[in-house]
Amino acid sequence: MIYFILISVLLLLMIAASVYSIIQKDLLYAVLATGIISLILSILYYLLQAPDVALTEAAIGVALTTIIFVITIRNTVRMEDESDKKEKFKSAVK
Amino acid sequence: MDNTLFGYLNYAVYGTAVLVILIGLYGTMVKKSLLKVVIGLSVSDSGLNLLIVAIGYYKGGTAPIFSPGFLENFKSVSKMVDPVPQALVLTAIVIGFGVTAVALALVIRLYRHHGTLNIDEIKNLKW
Amino acid sequence: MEMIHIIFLIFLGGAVLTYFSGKISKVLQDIFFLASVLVPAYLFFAYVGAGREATLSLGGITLIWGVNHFSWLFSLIVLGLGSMAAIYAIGYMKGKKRKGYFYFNFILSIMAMMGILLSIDLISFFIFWEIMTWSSYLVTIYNGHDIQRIGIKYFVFSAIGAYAMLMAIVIVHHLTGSFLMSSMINFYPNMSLSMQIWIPVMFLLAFGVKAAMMPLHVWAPDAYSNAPMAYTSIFSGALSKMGIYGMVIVLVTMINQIPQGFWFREVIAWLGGITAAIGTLWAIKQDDAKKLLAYSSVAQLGYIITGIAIGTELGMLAGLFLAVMHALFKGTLFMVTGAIEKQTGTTNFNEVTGLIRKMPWTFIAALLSIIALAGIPPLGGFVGKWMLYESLITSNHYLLVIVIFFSSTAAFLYCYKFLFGFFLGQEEKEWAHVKEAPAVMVVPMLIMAVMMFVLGTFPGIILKPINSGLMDLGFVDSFKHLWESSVILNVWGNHVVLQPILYWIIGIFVFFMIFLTWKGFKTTRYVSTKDISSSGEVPADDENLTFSVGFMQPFMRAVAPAMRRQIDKYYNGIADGLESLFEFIRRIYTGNGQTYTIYVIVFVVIVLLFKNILF
Amino acid sequence: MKKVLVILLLATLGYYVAGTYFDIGFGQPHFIKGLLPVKDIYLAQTVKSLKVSNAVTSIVVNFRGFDTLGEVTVLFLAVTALGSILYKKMNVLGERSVLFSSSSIVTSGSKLLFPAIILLGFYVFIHGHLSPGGGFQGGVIIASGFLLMLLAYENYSVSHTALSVVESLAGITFAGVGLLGFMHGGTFLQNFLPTGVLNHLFSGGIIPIIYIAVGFKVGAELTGVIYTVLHEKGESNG
Amino acid sequence: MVGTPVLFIAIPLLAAFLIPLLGMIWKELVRIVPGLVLTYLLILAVNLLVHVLAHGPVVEVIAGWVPPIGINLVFSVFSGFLVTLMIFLGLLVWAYSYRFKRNVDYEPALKYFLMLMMLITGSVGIVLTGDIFNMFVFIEITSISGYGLTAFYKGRDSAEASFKYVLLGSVASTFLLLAIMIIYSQLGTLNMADIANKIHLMNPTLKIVSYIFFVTALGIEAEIFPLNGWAPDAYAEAPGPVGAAFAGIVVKASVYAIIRYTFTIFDLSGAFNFLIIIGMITLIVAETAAIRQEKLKRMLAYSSIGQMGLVLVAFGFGTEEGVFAALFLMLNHAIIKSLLFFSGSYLVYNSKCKYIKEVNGMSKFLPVTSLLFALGAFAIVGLPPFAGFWSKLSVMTAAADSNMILIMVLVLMVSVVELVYYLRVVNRIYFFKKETAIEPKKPTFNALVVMIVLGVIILAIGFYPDVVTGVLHKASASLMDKSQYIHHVLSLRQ
Repeated sequence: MIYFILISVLLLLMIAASVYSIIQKDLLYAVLATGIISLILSILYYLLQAPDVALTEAAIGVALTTIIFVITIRNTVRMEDESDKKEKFKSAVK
Repeated sequence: MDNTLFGYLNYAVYGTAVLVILIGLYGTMVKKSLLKVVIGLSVSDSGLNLLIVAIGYYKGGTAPIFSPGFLENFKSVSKMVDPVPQALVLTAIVIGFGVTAVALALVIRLYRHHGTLNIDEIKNLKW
Repeated sequence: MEMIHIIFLIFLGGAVLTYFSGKISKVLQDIFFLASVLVPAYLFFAYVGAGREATLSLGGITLIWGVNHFSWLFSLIVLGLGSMAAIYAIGYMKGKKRKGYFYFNFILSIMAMMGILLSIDLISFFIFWEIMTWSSYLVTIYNGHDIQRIGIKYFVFSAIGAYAMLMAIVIVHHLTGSFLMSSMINFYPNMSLSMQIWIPVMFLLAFGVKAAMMPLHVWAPDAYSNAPMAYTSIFSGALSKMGIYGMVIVLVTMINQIPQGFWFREVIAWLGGITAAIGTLWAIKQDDAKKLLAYSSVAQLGYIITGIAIGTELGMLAGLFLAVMHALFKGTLFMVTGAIEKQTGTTNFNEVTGLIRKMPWTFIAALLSIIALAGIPPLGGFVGKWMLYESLITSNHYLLVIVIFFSSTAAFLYCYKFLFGFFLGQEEKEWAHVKEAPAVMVVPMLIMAVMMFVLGTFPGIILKPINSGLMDLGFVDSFKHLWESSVILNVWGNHVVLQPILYWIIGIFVFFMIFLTWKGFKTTRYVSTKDISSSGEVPADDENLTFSVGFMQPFMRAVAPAMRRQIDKYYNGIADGLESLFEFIRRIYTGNGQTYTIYVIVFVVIVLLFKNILF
Repeated sequence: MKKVLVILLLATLGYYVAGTYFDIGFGQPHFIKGLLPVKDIYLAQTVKSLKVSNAVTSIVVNFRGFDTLGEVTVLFLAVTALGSILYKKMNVLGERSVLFSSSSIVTSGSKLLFPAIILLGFYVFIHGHLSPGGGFQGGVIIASGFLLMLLAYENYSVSHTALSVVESLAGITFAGVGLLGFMHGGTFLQNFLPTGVLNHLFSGGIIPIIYIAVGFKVGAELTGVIYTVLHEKGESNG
Repeated sequence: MVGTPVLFIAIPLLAAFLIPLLGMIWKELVRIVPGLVLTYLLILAVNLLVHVLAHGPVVEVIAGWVPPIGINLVFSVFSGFLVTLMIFLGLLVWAYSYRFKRNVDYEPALKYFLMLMMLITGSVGIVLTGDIFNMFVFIEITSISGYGLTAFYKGRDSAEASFKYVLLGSVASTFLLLAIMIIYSQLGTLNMADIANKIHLMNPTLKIVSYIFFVTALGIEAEIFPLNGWAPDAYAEAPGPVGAAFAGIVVKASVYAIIRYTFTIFDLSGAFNFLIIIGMITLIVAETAAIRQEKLKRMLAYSSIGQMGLVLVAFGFGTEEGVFAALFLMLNHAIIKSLLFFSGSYLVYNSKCKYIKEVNGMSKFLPVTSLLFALGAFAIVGLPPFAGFWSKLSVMTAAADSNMILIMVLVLMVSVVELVYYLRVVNRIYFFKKETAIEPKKPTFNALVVMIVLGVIILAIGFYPDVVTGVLHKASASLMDKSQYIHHVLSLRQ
């Protein structure tokens, strides 16, 4: 029962995160959402008795993919509509 | 966990996986920003991987690892989940990462070249 | 290694050698060129007779070559005219650029035509047909003038024809399991009716294009006039005869075997008649000798097509006799035009006049071939036309006779224009320096002029081979007694004694010539075109008062309604429409990667939706 | 308009894909009855002839080792392609992107964590045949260790040559071990070492060797990827 | 000892890992080693092909696990022929581009030759492998090399082309994995022969859906019409020899994959007609799009797509003659289109946009290159006596024997279109005045040699097609014999 609820909640979260990552105009948050998808995925993999895959997904999906996305955003633009190109990542973080 | 609930999981897991794939594809096909396109690809990859792992799962199965004592306790391997999809997914994840990296590098170069990420403005090659 | 192999090897090796020897020496190139045309011609007539066969196995298909009387007749045209044109070409091409290119394609064209004639199986027929097409195409675009239109038009029509033929060939192969012509012919009566109709139609499409049959003729005027004249003489004289050759085979061996063949023959005969009429009208309108001769060729091929399509023995003989004669006189006329072009640099009647004293030998050749063309006795054209009328009347094609008669009378107009425009009329100062063409060009023309005379006076010389050729095709020879050297019978059995009439006509002609010359030398005052006094006004310098300007205006006004509809325009409309369609198709590739992704999904979804139908 | 069309298309596609997979069924035995799926053979042979505890490892490295060889090649190629795409002629290494300036807590923390992460990575791929994890996972962990250092220290640098050498040597080890399988008339990637005892560190024949090579290779490659991308200072219209 | 098929993969991979090290020793080695590897592979391939022609297919198991447990490589006459062709072309591409990049730095040269070698290896792997997931891996190897090579030049819009390729390539791998998992979830195996043996047990709906996904995924690589948006861009923007490699090697491999799925693995009766339909649409759209192109390489790309459509049509006849014709077409297309890409890229070498009008009058400056381009153009439109004619003839014969009159009409009509645009370009080369101030670039010696070799092959096949027809007949017979394939793979014992 708990297993069921856990999985259902994770699945719902995953859908929500993926929708968020697509509709979010701020690419940085969208990328973070994909990181969250990966995180949820790796928990799901663990629940589905795939520890190897869970490890890989956690390392690659959460850490590496997210970071190269972030670097790319840093090198290009942060907002999707690009109306205000001046607003860049650096100013947002500081 | 009873069978009815597990029956729902059939729809929940596969449905979610397919839905995530489709959401990713939607982002790829509709969003104007190149980065969004790549994000869409990455999202749909996630859904796909979930789908593959889900195929290998058996109700009440254990991870395919013969930890000490496993054989003594269970005597049979039929209680294990299918390791093959897991192996395939390992490969798929790594390959997906490689492709994503290449795509992002291309995004950086396109931005350098065009000064924008809007896919409608990057159409020098057509017809 | 049969002699046929050797002949083809000489052609092929000669072509390559000629092309590359130009890098060493121009004279060597000329020698190689002549050798690679004349040597195979000699070898062919000396050593290859009917019944000799040579085979070559390529890609699992056996190619068979051999000769029968019918193909021997056409070989005569090809190699005879080819040799003459080759000698002529030496003079014509002197000092021109891309000589090697021209020679290479010239030799390949001759080889391809010989290959077509010698082919016994359909595949080698098709191969040589295509080689002929592209080699002639390459010469057509030799000038580089307007080639994207003219050259492509020629090739597209040829390709459509050739591909139709290819389809027919593979269907025949499917039906009979063999590529041999004989098996196709033997199997033909057993085919289903639709195949019995479609296979000849597809073959005739190919042959009709090459024979410039309406409505497939639109390429011909441009292509004929655009190629170098040395080549056009074989282009119009021999290459178009390949279409006739194929048509005769299809008509005799296939269409005549089915009852529906009658309608086939009617349609083709009528198409030929209309071609003749239209070609003549357009020829009259031209101011350029090349164009004029090109349209005239189309018209003459119309007669030939009509003759062979009538299907009676006499009609067939008339068509083939005209084919031989056409090769001779049209070859000569194109050579004449080439000589004038070589010497003056232009072929426009409005510019060149009064060359008779500058180029007398050329004039004689032109005069004789014009007489032949117009169908005036004693030269060959007369005999052919006579036979054509005879056959049309005896087969009750009275309406067609009127059409043919109209066009052959109208042909006088352009013949006159050609002769007068170039040779007679006032002399221009501009052309005072013009000399007679070099001997290497004049001699072939004169030889052919003499041939015309001989064949016109003694038609039996060539009618005999034609007859035996038709017998080889399986044509019933009911006119065996008809041929003495110059005696022709009509169907009612009355002798039409040609010779007395001919001698009379020759006598009058010779007398007339002597009279004219004598009188001319005595009293003629040579004036330039500007040396006139029209109401005391001195014509301006830039005013073109040449004889030929506005020569045919009244006549053209009379026939203008008939010429308003040009088939060319319809084809151009189709081509433009297609190009815009293609432009639209090109826009499918929008350049947006997302659109392409959507295409992928659309594809998947469509296939998924129709999966029950598809799989 | 376009969005509606796309959603309709995707809905149709989703209907078919989901329908197909619903048919397959989740958590139930879905193989056609009467067939012997290869996974049963894999599970049996993992213990019986390879003496490897982790069935995923045995599949990835031995049964389907060829896939893995291809996979590390894909990563290798991705690094190559990345370098080729972002290659700049004038200054071989672009200016380093600085994501954020780290406080001293972060830097010292990273310094402390780095050896631990690297050690974890080594542990993971050395024990790949015994426990969850293996070459990929270990390699990725090592790469994330380097990532941490690269993020925390602006001047931290990895020798490109060293990465390339490690990568190449690891690759050669993999392919070379595979070719050594031809000894004794065997086949490519065939085990030629004694397999040892189940659940011992030195068991599984060549599997640990290959997995270690894969670990080094993946670690080096992923570090290379991050390193290359990180040295791609943003400059618009450059 | 004739060698084993696994060396086709292992040796290039080993070399690929070695090359960066070797480059540190002597920089020229990064150019030389791929050539040596390809030469060795060519020798190996010819050797094996001769052996296979005499003794039947060689099935190589990997890691000692017989199929269906392990991965296996199958070197039958069919796959062996394609492998030999690909490696031969790869060697030519290598030789052609040996000094192509001499003026740029060491690093790009290293990457160029590395990726080129892996492009070839990946394609060879696709053809050789007997395992559907392994094929996915090789497709990815090929694709990633392709992405890198497409984006190789900085000065052009190559990144854009490459991005489109990545986009569609990712979609392709999504569909491929979906399809593979459907098969696996039903049959529990990934081995082709084993799948082919058991496919009749599968639920038809699942079977059809997975087939559709396979064709979609592979069709993206094989440039089937609605899926080929990436192809013209990639061909046009990639370096010239890479365009030839795409046309001659990558697409061949993908078509092979489609054919293997259709002929051997799946037993769907409608699949052949499906191939004809998509092939026909591809042929028509691509060839008609080509006629209005303004850029030379784009035109060649569309022409290449169209030819592959024709290949699919020929395969779709489903008869041995059809397969023979398709193989002949593939061979001719590989050789001729490579020649066109090679010579064409010199004709527009120094121009930025590669417009067709920029080839005007190049015959005076580049006589041999122009002549070879003209030869290639004549050959590819199927004029006798050049190589293209025989394949066109065999396609027509096969079509007639399958009673596909409409297909014949359409194919021939499209051929006319093809004729028009090729002749227009040739006319421009020879008869137009050179327009702009673009400096023609003389081909390097090795490029010239490669082009002449290709030209000689075209003439040789044209004048004496028997040099290849024997192998082609055996290859087509080996593809048609499905049960023999299954038997050869599954009869292996430990």
